[in-house]
Amino acid sequence: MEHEKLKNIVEAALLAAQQPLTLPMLGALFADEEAVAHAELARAIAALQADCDGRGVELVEVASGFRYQVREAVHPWVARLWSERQTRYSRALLETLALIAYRQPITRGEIEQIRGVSVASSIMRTLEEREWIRVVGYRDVPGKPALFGTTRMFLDYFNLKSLDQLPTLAEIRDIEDLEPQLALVAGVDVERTDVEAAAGTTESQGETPMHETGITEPTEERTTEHSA
Amino acid sequence: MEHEKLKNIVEAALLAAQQPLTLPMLGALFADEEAVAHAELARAIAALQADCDGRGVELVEVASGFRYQVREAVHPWVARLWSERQTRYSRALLETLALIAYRQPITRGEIEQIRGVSVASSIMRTLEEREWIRVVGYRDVPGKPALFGTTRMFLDYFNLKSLDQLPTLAEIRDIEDLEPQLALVAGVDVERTDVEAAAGTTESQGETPMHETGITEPTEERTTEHSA
Amino acid sequence: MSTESAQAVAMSPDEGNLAAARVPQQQEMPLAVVRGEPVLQMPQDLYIPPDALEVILEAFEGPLDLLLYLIRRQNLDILDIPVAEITRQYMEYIEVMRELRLELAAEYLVMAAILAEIKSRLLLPRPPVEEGLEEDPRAELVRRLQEYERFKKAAEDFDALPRMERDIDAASAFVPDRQVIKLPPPVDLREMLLALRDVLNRAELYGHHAVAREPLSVRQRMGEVLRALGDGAFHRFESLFDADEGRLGVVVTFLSLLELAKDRLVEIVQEQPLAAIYLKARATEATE
Repeated sequence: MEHEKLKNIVEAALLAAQQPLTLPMLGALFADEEAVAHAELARAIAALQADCDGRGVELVEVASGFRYQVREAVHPWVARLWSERQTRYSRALLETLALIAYRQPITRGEIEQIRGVSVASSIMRTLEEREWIRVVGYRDVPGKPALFGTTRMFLDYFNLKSLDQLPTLAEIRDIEDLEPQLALVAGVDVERTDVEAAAGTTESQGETPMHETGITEPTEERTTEHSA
Repeated sequence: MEHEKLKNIVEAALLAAQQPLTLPMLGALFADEEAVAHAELARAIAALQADCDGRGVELVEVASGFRYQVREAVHPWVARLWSERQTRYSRALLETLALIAYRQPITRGEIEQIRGVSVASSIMRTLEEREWIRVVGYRDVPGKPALFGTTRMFLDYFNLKSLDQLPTLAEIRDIEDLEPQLALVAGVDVERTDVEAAAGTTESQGETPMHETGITEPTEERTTEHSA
Repeated sequence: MSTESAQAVAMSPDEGNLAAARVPQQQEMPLAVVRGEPVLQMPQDLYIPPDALEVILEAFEGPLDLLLYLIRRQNLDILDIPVAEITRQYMEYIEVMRELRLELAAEYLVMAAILAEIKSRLLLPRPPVEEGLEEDPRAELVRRLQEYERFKKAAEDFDALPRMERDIDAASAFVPDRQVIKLPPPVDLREMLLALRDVLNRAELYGHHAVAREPLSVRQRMGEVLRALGDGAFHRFESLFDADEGRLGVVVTFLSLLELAKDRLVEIVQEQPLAAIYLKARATEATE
């Protein structure tokens, strides 16, 4: 099939589909006798991606395939099409989701253990209803708790191709560092000195403590710490 | 607002909206201080319409506003996004097809004679609609019955270069298990199975098979053919 | 842990000294003055409206989060938690929640107990031998805090990812006709051949069928020739051959012509010896 026509079909199909399409799915649009090689489809997609330069939409690949999407740059205007739309999620939900994403398969009990609080059923329900997580199995322990994993829809929603593209999980520093401290922990006086030294250092580094920025969420403070 | 940026916003909004947008609706995307005149919007739309030349979609005005839509010319391919596989063919149809392949040119009456039962008209119609058989001539007997033969489409579907690649009738009759025969016959078919098996694998990793989302994915349906 | 014991820990003499020593730096933390007027002296850095005090609980994702907050607020290293001080501040928060009669989640009280236990172990004289082998009582808590902090950070990173609806939207175009089209079912070659075998077996039972031995390509060519003759007119014998097919193709075509003649499907005419040979189909739909 002629390249231009193929491009047109792929463009129209991607815009018509309402969900991402994979190369095999695009290939299935063609009858057996006009079969199109995946390489050809990939070329058509590359050409369509180039055509998006400087436009309001872009053609990206996410976990479940290729899709056209509104560029972030113009999204603020486009978003006015929908005056009220729930796009904020609670920290509890995001933390739960993060645990499932990085630690899958994981049980609800294991999530609660790491977070130190119980996970509301409504959170699990929301995540399942959005089809971001699903039960992938059951742990072979008493009660056979369900193991959760993330879905392709989850990756699609966050504009990701695979779990590898998730932000890297912070490293845990070696806990051995504690040991030298122990020798000093004779009494509260020593401890107090440490506290003050640490606090003093920070002030002099000119970081922005939370109380000065007026940021209300503890979350934000962590951001400061990490950007330091 | 700069013309290019305005174009991008209008394009993105029309593609994101899921319904036609009027000029006032497009105008409402801009805050008071960046208000855009309808004439400007109309110019952006005209430019976007021109950009659609030679593409798979077009920007049209309908009663309720402007919308992008899939062009008529590529619709036959795009329509396959919403296709569904019928269930398998009847034994009678397969027998009829096989007899036509092996005994062509052959009349319907001759098929009925060999099969010992009549052949439903719907079977012949189905095979003709699929373009696997066609009338190649007529027998010079009363009623001038049509003679049927197989087509190139038939060969293509089974990845055969010529009918000689099929086992002979004697081989079919004498050999209990057809497997080894078929291994000889259909080298290409094996290849095809691999492709589809690969597609199937991908799908099974996927969280949301298309049929659950309301769209039937032809690729996946094909997989069942081989697993059958 | 009972109210009494929690307060006992919070108000231990050491803690009192420490709190006093730290007063200058506690200015930004009026929460220290818990026992006074709780409502008016809520921690400013939490910006809790006096009439929405539940926010304290809501602002933290549990005791680990609260602890992290207390540690990070003072820019302390997580590996170097001053347990006594942190415990005191933690208990103050718990107290505020309690005095405001907020329903205190059990996890917060469990953490208070854990902190009290760690602190008491730190205060006890350490065994003189095997110093290096004894684990710091804080180690387990630090491990949990670190682990939780990783995912707290991960959740923040998630929140920063471009996200459908909030930062991006799918683009789609209208499709005039979304009717579902029916695709024919797939056919397995093997199934077709098995069907043929069955029909052959049945046919033999009735003694009607002779197994054909001619190459199937001849049968295929018979159909092609018939179609070529489909107009009902006479065609020159040579015109039915395609030299490009080579010798084998010529043979196949020739055999197919013989079969067609034997089957009385074509008529072969030669006016006189050595003259041109013509063929025509014996029957066509159009001419009859």
